[in-house]
Amino acid sequence: MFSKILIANRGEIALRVILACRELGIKTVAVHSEADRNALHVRYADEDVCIGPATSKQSYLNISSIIAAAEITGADAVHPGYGFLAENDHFAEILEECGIRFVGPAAEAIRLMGNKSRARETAKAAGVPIIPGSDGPVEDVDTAEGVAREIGFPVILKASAGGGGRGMRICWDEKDLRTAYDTARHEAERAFGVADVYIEKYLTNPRHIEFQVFGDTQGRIVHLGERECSIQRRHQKLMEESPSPMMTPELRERMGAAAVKVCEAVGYYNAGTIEFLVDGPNFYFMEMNTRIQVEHPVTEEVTGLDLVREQILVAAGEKLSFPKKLEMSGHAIEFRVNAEDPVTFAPNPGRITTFHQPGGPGVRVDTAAYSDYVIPPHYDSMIAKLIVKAPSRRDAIERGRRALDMFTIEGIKTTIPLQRRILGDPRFLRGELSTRFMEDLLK
Amino acid sequence: MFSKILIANRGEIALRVILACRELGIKTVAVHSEADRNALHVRYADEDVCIGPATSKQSYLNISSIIAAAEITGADAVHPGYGFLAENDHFAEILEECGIRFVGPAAEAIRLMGNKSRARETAKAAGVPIIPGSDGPVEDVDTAEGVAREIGFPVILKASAGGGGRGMRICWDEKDLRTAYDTARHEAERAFGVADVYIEKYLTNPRHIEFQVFGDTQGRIVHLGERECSIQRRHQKLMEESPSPMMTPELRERMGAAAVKVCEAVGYYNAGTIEFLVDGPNFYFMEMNTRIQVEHPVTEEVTGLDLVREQILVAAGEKLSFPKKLEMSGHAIEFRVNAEDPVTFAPNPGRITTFHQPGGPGVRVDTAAYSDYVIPPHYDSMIAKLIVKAPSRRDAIERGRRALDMFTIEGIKTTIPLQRRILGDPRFLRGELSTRFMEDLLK
Amino acid sequence: MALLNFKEILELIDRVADKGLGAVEIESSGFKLRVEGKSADPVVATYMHDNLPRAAMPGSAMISAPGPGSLQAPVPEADVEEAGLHIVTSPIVGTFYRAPNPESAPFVNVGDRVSKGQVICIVEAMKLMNEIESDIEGVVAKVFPQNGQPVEYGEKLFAVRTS
Amino acid sequence: MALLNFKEILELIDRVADKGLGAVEIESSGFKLRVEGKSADPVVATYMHDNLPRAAMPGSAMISAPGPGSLQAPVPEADVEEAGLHIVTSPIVGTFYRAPNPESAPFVNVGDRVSKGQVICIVEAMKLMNEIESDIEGVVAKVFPQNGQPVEYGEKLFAVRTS
Repeated sequence: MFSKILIANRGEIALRVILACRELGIKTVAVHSEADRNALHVRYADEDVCIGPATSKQSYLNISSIIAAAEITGADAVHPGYGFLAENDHFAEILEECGIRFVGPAAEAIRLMGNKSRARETAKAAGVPIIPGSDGPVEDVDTAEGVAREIGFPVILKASAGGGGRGMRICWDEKDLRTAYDTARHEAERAFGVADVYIEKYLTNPRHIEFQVFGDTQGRIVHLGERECSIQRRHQKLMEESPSPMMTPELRERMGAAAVKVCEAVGYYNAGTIEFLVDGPNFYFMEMNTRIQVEHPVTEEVTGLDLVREQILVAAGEKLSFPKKLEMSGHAIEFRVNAEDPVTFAPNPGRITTFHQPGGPGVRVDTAAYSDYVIPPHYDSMIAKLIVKAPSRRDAIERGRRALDMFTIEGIKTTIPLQRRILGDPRFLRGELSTRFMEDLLK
Repeated sequence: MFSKILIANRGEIALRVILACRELGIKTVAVHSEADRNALHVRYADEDVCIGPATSKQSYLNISSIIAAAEITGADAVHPGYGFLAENDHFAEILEECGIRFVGPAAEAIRLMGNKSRARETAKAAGVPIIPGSDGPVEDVDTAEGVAREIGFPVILKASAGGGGRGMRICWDEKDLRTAYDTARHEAERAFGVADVYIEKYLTNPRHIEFQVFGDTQGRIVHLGERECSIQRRHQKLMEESPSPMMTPELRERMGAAAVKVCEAVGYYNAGTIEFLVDGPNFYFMEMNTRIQVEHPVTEEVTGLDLVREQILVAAGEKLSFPKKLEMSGHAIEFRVNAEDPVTFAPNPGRITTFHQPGGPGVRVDTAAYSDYVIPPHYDSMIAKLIVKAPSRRDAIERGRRALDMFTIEGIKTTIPLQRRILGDPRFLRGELSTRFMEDLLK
Repeated sequence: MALLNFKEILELIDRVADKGLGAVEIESSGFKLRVEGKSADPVVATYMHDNLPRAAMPGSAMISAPGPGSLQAPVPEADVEEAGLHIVTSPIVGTFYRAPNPESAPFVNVGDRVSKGQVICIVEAMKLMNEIESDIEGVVAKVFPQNGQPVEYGEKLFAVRTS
Repeated sequence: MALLNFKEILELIDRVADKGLGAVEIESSGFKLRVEGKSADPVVATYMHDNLPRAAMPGSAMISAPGPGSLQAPVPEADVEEAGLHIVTSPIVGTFYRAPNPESAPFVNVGDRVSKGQVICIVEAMKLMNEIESDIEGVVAKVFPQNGQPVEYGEKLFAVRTS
């Protein structure tokens, strides 16, 4: 087992990794930018290293700084969290070259699956349905237009290296495409350092359903059921739940088998997520995330597993700790509490003057925020994740409602009022979800 | 179902009841003393009524004020929480006379079982072993001495109406007894309004194990397994866990059956706890608590039930919602975080300057505290309950350790350092517990 | 006063109003002044000079904006400060009645002189009619609750002018 | 008053109003002033009079008591304040070396005159020896880290006296 893990991240996920390490008796090293000197991950880690100024590019995305920090502290593994360098195959590779274990899949798997357009090809080759689109990145706007005409508008441009909605553009016609092409590339370049974009048929009313997968280095790979992630705003998830209210045991089996097949095709190990779009009776492989997800707690709540602990164990060469057929029980919902105006969605960094989180049965809050914490403007606006669990979806919704009502954050605006509104929406209560849900709600 | 419940309590248990009510769609009324104007239960209730000055006797123990508050707000039920009026049969009776439902057992059951010395008689009559001692309260110090000589020293004096260590005195010889008799009566009078004390053989090294029981008004009564509560200081529990590390399935069945038998003898319904002392292979009925307990969350965590919700449903006349044979899983530990000096145990009220609670999987915090909250000196010193759950006792201990480490409370002293010390104790790790555990630890 | 005198505070208030500002807040050990402009939410001027819990979260919220179901009496604090006024508060929780029964005249009206010990209203609790006596001699200046309104412990019932 | 007199406060208020600012906030040990403009929203100018993050929870704890494994350089703040001293900080994370190899003499010693651009130490990161140059001319007054000690980004390496 590792004796010391460096966490190449910040915020709640850095804390999440620290607590898993503490339970395993592993020492931790926090890295932080100058803007994060007062952050909780710095406080709770055993050691901490300042790796650069506030800008992500010079700190949390600064590979050489982070590896130097691991070297001077003697860390024998690095956990990348999500975002930042989590899906950077180059980072994983250099770490392994330096004799430091990367808590995640092999660099080669990231290269194959983390890259969205290559992942499509892999899935296609494995016999898993994919959305019609370009074979890999499109070289220029004319090629893009050719593909779009072939598969028919609307289409969507996506960053090959991407995730989280950055570098994504929906195009309803050629004019849109001509304008969006450069913007998407520019955004992709800025967010991921790679400008490549590919093109796909845009489904107008699908559900976004993803499967948690987990593999060990002994070659066993399983899925841990699905997460319903259709409630999104600007391609950013706002709420996730498990199980999906539309799921049937048969469909789960088919989709789960497809998810496992994609992983097997690349010899995948550690945590990953296979994202599908579901359109009526059909499902399509969309992309794979080769890391732990923001929404991993909903899977933890219905399976009773600790996925971050499992990531560390698998990275250390251990076998998956759970049986092939997992018993899942209950219903879990996660709410991403962002420091944003719930109406305009403008980020709202600043000082949190009051912070009181809900308790009681079936309520979990993962956060790095506290009263008097100043949210820096440089990073993601998510300040807390509220996860509720109850025996049924209906009970989970009631629990979510009261937990949101009793979550008091003052000094900044948050998405809580919006999420309370979602919980009151009749379509939500009936489980009638699609990626257009938010658009319709806000109309 | 009720439309509005008044909560005749304060602190975390008042919040706990509010959140159960919210999930059931029931309106809530908070009552509060002048010292609790800024308390969270006042903030989160739908309505609130000031019922008196800071002193408990004139506010939270003031029956007529509380009933008047229920009347002017139109509440159709009252939840008493624990402590204060929770085991006052007179209160339960008047409420029912006023047409307001008491969320708890029948007044008659409180009279029979809430009174410790009568409860002993009931248990004895039901064929459940009891600790040798007096038949009911002892009338004077001479009678007490007679009983003590008969059963042999050491003996323990206990308040008939009592609970929580008040009015309790251990006597090693006649001299002790002569001194302690008056003190115990005085303390009992002050704490419960009744001076009666009874006498029992004092077991020097027993385990304190209690069984959660639950009955409905249709006559069904079940037990929900045990809680190990041996870790006490001055008869106040500091930590509780479920299951008990010393429990075997056979003993659980025998003790559980005895617990149910006692309840059946008095037609008990709603939540209750049967406390046993376990001495080697023998167990003795000690007393019954005719209310929800502080430590109910450990049972909730291993059973997956919401006991406060169940209390409300049963009070409204519904059947128990769970099957007779409950599946229990995992191991849960509760830590009572008190505003006390961990060395001298002196209460340490004051302003909490910083409050950050731990998150992540398997961690629950029930609290009414927050950053900037001023703990009033008038009431109980418990400011939070930390509950952890994990698949095994060993994992739960690791989880507890990291959760205590990441629970930051500044401005006041708390019991957290003491609990961290307990988690590091080899005897604790081996599950070698007894009510003398703390005494030995602090030697 | 720790920091500013009364004239200075008034001047600050005028300045905030005239300039149409959002708010001005001054805080010094044991002293806090906050003046909010017309725009924003409730509180117009809060002046805290005492040992009370300062920024106590729910407190501030409750005081500035009582919840929909709150029983907090919405009495402007200014009334209480007025010189020479003694406040009679309710010693119990219940329903406030100004007269012994619906047909009778009120025990007292504004302008009436009351003596110490004189019954001035009834607070009904648990079907019992509790006669509330004036604890001071003077002239009734104000009756706070409406007839038949629920009152909390410590809630203001009457203001009595003693000078 | 700790920091400002009444006239100065009024002047600040006028300035906020006239310039149409969002807000001005002044905080000093035990004193706090906040002026909010018409708009509301974020703070435009914040002025803090002391170096210590005030109530910032983890900050205060870290600064006053760095954890056992903390890499925070335990340099007394006073050193930095000294007039005429320029601080050269580490632009990267790594291991600090005063000489090109164990056999050589240090690049510079206390009392040496250094010119701008002169190599004054090495910070090794990922097996690369990064030569760190002085960004100012002057006399070396202090060397902060020990030879072979790990340094963070922004950690003080040298104090150079320029006057």
